[in-house]
Amino acid sequence: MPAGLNRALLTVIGAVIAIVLAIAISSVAITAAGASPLAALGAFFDFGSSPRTVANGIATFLNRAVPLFIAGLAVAVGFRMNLFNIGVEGQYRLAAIVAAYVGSTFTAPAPIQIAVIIVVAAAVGGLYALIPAIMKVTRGVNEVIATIMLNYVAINLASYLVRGPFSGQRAEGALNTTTPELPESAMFPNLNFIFDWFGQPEPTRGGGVWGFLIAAVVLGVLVWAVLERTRFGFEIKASGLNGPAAAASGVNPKKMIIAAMVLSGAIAGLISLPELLGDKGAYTSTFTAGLGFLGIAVALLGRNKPVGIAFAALLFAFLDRAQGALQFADVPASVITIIQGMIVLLVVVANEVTNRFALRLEERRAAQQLGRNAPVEVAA
Amino acid sequence: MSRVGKYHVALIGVAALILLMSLVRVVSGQNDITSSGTFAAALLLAVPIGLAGLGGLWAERAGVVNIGLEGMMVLGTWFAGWAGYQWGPVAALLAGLLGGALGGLIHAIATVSFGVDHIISGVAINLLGPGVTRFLSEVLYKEGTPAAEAGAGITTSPAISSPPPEISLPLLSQGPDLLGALENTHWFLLSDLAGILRGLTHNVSVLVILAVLLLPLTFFVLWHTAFGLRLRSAGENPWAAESLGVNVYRIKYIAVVISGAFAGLGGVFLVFVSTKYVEGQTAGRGFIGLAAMIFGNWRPGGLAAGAALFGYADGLQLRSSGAVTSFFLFGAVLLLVYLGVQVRRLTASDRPAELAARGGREYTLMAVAAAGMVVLFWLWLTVDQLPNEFVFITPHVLTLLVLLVASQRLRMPKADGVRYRRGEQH
Amino acid sequence: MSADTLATAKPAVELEGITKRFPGVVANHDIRITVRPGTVHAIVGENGAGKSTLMKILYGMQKPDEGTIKVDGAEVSFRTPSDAIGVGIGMVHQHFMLADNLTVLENIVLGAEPKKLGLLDTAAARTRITELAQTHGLRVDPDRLVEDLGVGDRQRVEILKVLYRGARILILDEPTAVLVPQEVEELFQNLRELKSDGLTVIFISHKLDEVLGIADAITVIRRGTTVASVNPADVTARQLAELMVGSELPTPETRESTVTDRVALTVAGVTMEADGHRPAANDATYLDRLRAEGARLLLDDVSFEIHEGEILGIAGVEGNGQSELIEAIMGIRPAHGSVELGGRDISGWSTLKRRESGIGYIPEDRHRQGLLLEASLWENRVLGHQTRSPARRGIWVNRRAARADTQRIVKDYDVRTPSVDTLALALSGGNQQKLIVGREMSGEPKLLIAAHPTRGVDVGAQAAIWDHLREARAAGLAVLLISADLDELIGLSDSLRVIYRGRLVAALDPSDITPERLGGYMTGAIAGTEES
Amino acid sequence: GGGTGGGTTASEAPSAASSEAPKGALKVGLAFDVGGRGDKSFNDAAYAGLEKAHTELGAEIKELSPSSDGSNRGDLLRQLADADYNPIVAVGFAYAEDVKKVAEEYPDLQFAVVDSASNAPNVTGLLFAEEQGSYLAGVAAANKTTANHLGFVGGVESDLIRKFEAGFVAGAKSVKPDIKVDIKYLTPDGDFSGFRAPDKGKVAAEKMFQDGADIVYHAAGDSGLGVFQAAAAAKKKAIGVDSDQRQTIKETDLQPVIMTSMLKRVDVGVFEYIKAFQGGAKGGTDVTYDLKVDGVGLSTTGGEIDDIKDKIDAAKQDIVDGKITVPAKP
Ligand SMILES: Nc1ncnc2c1ncn2[C@@H]1O[C@H](COP(=O)(O)OP(=O)(O)OP(=O)(O)O)[C@@H](O)[C@H]1O
Ligand SMILES: Nc1ncnc2c1ncn2[C@@H]1O[C@H](COP(=O)(O)OP(=O)(O)OP(=O)(O)O)[C@@H](O)[C@H]1O
Ligand SMILES: [Mg+2]
Ligand SMILES: [Mg+2]
Repeated sequence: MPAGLNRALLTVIGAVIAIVLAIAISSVAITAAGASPLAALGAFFDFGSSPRTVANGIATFLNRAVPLFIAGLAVAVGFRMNLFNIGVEGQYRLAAIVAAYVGSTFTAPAPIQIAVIIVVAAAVGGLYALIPAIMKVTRGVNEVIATIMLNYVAINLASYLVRGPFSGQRAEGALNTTTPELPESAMFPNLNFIFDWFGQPEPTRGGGVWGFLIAAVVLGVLVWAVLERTRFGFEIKASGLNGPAAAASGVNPKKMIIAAMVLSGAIAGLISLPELLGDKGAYTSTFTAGLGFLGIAVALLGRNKPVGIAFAALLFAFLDRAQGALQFADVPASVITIIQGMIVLLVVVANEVTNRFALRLEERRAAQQLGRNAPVEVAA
Repeated sequence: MSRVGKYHVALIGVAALILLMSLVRVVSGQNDITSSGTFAAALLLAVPIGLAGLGGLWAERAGVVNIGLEGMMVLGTWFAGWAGYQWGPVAALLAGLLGGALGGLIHAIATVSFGVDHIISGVAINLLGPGVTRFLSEVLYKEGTPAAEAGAGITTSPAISSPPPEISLPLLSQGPDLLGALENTHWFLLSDLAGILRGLTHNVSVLVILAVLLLPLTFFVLWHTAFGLRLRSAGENPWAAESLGVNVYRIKYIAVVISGAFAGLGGVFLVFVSTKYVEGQTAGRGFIGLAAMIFGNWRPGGLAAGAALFGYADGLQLRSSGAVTSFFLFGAVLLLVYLGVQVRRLTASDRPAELAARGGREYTLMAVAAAGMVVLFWLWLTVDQLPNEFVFITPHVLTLLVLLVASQRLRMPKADGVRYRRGEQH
Repeated sequence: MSADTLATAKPAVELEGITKRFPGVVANHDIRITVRPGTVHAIVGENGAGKSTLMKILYGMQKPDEGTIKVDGAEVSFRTPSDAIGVGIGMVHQHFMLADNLTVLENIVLGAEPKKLGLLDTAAARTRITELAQTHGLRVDPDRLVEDLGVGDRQRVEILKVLYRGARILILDEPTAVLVPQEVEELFQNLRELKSDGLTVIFISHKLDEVLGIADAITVIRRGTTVASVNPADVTARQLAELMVGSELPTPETRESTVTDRVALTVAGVTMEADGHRPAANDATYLDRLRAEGARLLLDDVSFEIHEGEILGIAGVEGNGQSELIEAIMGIRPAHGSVELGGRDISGWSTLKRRESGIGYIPEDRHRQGLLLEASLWENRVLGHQTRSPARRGIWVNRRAARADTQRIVKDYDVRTPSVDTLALALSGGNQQKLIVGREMSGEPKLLIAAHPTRGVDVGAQAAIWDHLREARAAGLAVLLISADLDELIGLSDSLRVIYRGRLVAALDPSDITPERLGGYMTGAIAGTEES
Repeated sequence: GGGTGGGTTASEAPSAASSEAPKGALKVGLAFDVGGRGDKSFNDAAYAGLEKAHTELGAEIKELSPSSDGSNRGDLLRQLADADYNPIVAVGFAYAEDVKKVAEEYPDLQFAVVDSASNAPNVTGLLFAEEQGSYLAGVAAANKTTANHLGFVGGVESDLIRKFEAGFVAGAKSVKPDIKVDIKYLTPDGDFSGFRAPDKGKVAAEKMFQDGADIVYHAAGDSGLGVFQAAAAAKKKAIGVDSDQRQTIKETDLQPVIMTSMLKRVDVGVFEYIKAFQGGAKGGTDVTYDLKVDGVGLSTTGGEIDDIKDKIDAAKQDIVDGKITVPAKP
């Protein structure tokens, strides 16, 4: 399919142009700010000088990408059905605290312990997403409002739980509230051994490269398989592309709303686990927030497809990692957010432009064909 | 139902609501339920939400979904702070409007000219708004700059040189302050009315008046001018508008830029309240504004109701954690009223068809309502202080409850969010 | 006006050498048309011949790649429709161009609003509209929402829109497609009045006898280019058709009856409420009370049977409950009463279960209900069959089998497509429809609900679809046929019912009914029942 | 009190640091809390201490701000460590866990964490007895009130801010046991927007003034602006926090309402720590900046509390002498 290949090529070229353009525009801002764009560019690729800092930098980069990827997947599942789940933020926060607490109440062999925590997290996220889903199917409440409001409810609920019923012993003289410490068997083994394979020193950073990366990859494959290969995925796709047609084909729209929302929430429930099981070992009041909102950008940039989302998450994480390096280079670190915002915008603009360009090519081809073909015969 | 009929029903509804609030206030002794202070706070908190919602309304009526309101609002706050400390409140107003409009312009270019998915563009603007403003702060407000001398920090601008004036209703809420006096008597209904009126007329910033006037103005422009008709047609059926010679692109551009300007104005308002730009002061109000607009069914009046509900609940919880518990009583009374109406319906014989149909379901519903009433009443009696976390979420939960109870015949503009290109029909 | 002046008057519109290319398609190629003022000029051609494109060019909605346009002798170049409106051209589009949520008045004045002090002068607009409506016999209520109007009313609003702008040249693109004969006659009366007022009308239609009845001149377009200009007095409908397609016109005639005595579908007492379905313990008493209260019913006590091998046609003006009837049988919308398929009561079943038990469904609006436009053909094959073989394998979609079966449909139903991986939106309307028909015929359905199975489809594809329907009927399929094309309805059906305001008001015998009489039943002009 | 448990107090720490000559160049790294440098408050106070170390001790300094979600706190510390900064100061209790981990990864470096206790041998906890300073604020307010009614506005309901509340209420009650103190937080723990919501601060304080309170103490970051505005509008008083807000607030109409401010000398803490490090001090202990070492206290700009100076001093002396133990939890 040369036409399809052309399209793919154009898409890639468009994305590259968009990223270059985003960097160029940011460079102008950086220059205006009196810093050097080259230094900034260098900072993004500056993973430090010693093998140890490189290893740490890579770990930081990957560890950031994993939750972003899961968040993107969660949002994408909703988007596939034209359901705008802004509530990923609240869903993962609530799932995190409940999973952290439940995981701390018992000790079992590692696989069981971890499996229970994962199941609890997914269940809590899914159940919390069930609320807006039920509100939508029974009362027609717009899911955008419902999830916005439920985010605030979740933040407060989590705060209440971590201070009250789920609070745990904290270190002497520490001020952040926390759930009880997870037992050792709950900690997900890390992937530092991969560095050994390449004869590199392992990252020393807390938790190393989080092993949940593997789980995320598996999740990505699973989500891909469910969305692209199963009947359920087909029904989600159909409902998203054309609701009335799906309904006429026997897809129950209410069931699909509930299923997609719960699936989205269940995936959202896992967002916090890499950090929780890989590093922190407890939910604290200074837990990483905002991943749900970033997930929206990641999902959209990745066009709601698992592979695209993976690329988008890696790109965002790559940029985020440079937070410290940029400051060492005396460049305002806020350029990261600017570049991210611009990439999201420009990549889709580039996509539109290349699409139109491809259409124009088609037109030209049609015109040429006309020149070759014999003119239509005129009768009567 | 005719226009007049709807209008009357709304009036009766408001009257019943005030009566109920008055009743709950007297029974619970929580004067803040209808105090002037609460209503003043409600106004203060509702205005930025309402402005963001208006922004959403303008864009979506023209067929462009605007999830980027938050980012535009952030731009509004920053530029208002930046201009305000140097050249005063009028400059702050203009700069904030322009800042928001700039965000709107980006959104318009992306969605209208390039046909980008509206949500993607909005999300990008929500990233760009805080990113760009933080960047500007880091450059313009860093140590050693004149701004820093004037009191700026990376998270705050210097204070606006002079805050905008406030005015009150003479006699009634100022000077002799007749309404205030009446409010303080705590009489049933009369004091409540006085409190509400005084809250809305005492020491009101001119910007509040301006903002509130924008609601009828919007209604007027969108529903009673040629431009408004064209704008709405662009949101309902842009192809039809195009076929009649309307320049849909231009209309959409204007609408989205105005949308951004309104969101920016919401930011200006926040800056005026705090007299300076404070990083993060929008705190998600763009999203709440969007929710208020959907709540209000893409209409200015409904949007105002949504913003007012949210502002009122937020003001009440900020002023009095105790008063929040009287919502239990409020809910119990509402359920009681519902039960009363149902019982009357059951005993009356003029609606037989519905009864024949409902039967069993009706009774279970009533039983649930009765149980809910008892639980709420019991909660009201036993709980005198909710954990703070449950107080903070009052406005959010209340909004959800109202949405659950109110029937949802939402009708968004038909071509809202639809990619429109000139000369291409859907 | 004498023949003399007609000959010397400058042409109202002159198109020369118009060419317009789209990706992969040449829609118009070297088109030449001359329209005399004060006439009704018809343009005919098969689906996709390029008629609409040409009219959009004349109305400034699309730019021609080549060619010139002259209006009243002066060369013009339109950038937007407003330029065309400026020189007195108005267009009524093939698909309604109305904003549903705006009032009739708002739709009419849009873009040419009367203003007073910067405000919309609704009073002036209302007077003007009432005036126009009276002079041209187009009655409308300016303050109603368009969404509440029927198709006939909408058509009138469209024409008023054009007249309101003072157009002297009217383009009507297939204005009669959705009208019943009586409404068509009314429209023609209006057109004649307009003509006598000196206006020029360019008129597009597929219904050739209509064209012959109203037109003063006819231009035939085939595959994007003008192939003939004829005088209606000199041609017959059949000749015209042959000019259009270069082949014979097929007719939808059933041959021998294949009706059996085995009942496939029984619909009994189906009733649908307009505002919200309420399940009732005792349907009969509840519905009686509803009727007594004068509640609005979309369907009211609809009962009929279809036998295996029978095609039952339902005639009716759009909006009289046809869509609701289908939705009730398909279980998309709840209704009272019972539906039995092959003796089993399916009233409580989900849409999916109904489909699985052997109901096929060709929806009335293929884009809205029949297709996933942005999905491939094989995925569209899976749609509605996702729980059955060959599309299903456990929890998975069986992609290979689905592709293979799509290949079969493409072959058997002559769907013109590069491959089964092509997106559905890339197919022309007729080919999309053939795909849907093929899909719904798969899996050996017992009952086929066919709503407007050949709407917007050209003659060749139409004949193919008819053939498929007849074949399946002969094999014992029961068909519920709903169509606005009365010839199709009369030609295909074994028996006919007329639906009017949600009730079946007449049972007719298709072998001795004319479209005109049928139209009479449909509009309620003729009451009573004829036994079939 | 919870905050004063274990370790030495600052009065002893600096003395342990004899004035030995520094070995090699002094490179001090500092990682801010969310908000970063330029927040005119907590972070800037820490920076002031760092800058003082630069000018007075000739230290090479580097300061980093975390991303807005604070997800990279640990990585900032590591990057400073990798760039050979020693010692490294982490500003804010949110760093506790990260400092602990990083300190274990870099056992040869010295770390300090503000507002949290030492949790590794090479970590020094820089603790502040906010409750003690707040106690004095309570004493001052109770002495000044004519309405017998005070207020407290907390930005975020975290345990840190609850220390301020506890001390303030205890101080006020010590003067007038029947005094009424209205308390309001703006957002729950974990939602830091409560520090950036002047409008909410204004509404909450307004209510307190309307109910009869005449002095409101805030520990609400930028939301405190709203408290000052409400005080100015009601012609009543407010108490600032962290720095001497009568000086740092530039609005001339707001300055007079700030009766006093509860000072939290993070700058002193940071500077003294660096100095002690230079002197060879090692971590593993906490340094508590309390009233004894003037790590917390009340500002006197404007002279509004001069008339009750003796009462405040007496309360202070009681605390220093250990006669009064100020609760750190409400
Ligand atoms: N915007 C467009 N882009 C690409 N192709 C188009 C476009 N509009 C029309 N076409 C193609 O141009 C050809 C002519 O279409 P047009 O709508 O003018 O046909 P028509 O004669 O009006 O047909 P019908 O009788 O079905 O209305 C068709 O093949 C159609 O597929
Ligand atoms: N807006 C558009 N953009 C791109 N292609 C279009 C557009 N509109 C129509 N087409 C093209 O037009 C064709 C379908 O148009 P349409 O549905 O009007 O066909 P039709 O005239 O009804 O077809 P048929 O000849 O089968 O009856 C397809 O080839 C499609 O690619
Ligand atoms: Mg067509
Ligand atoms: Mg056409």
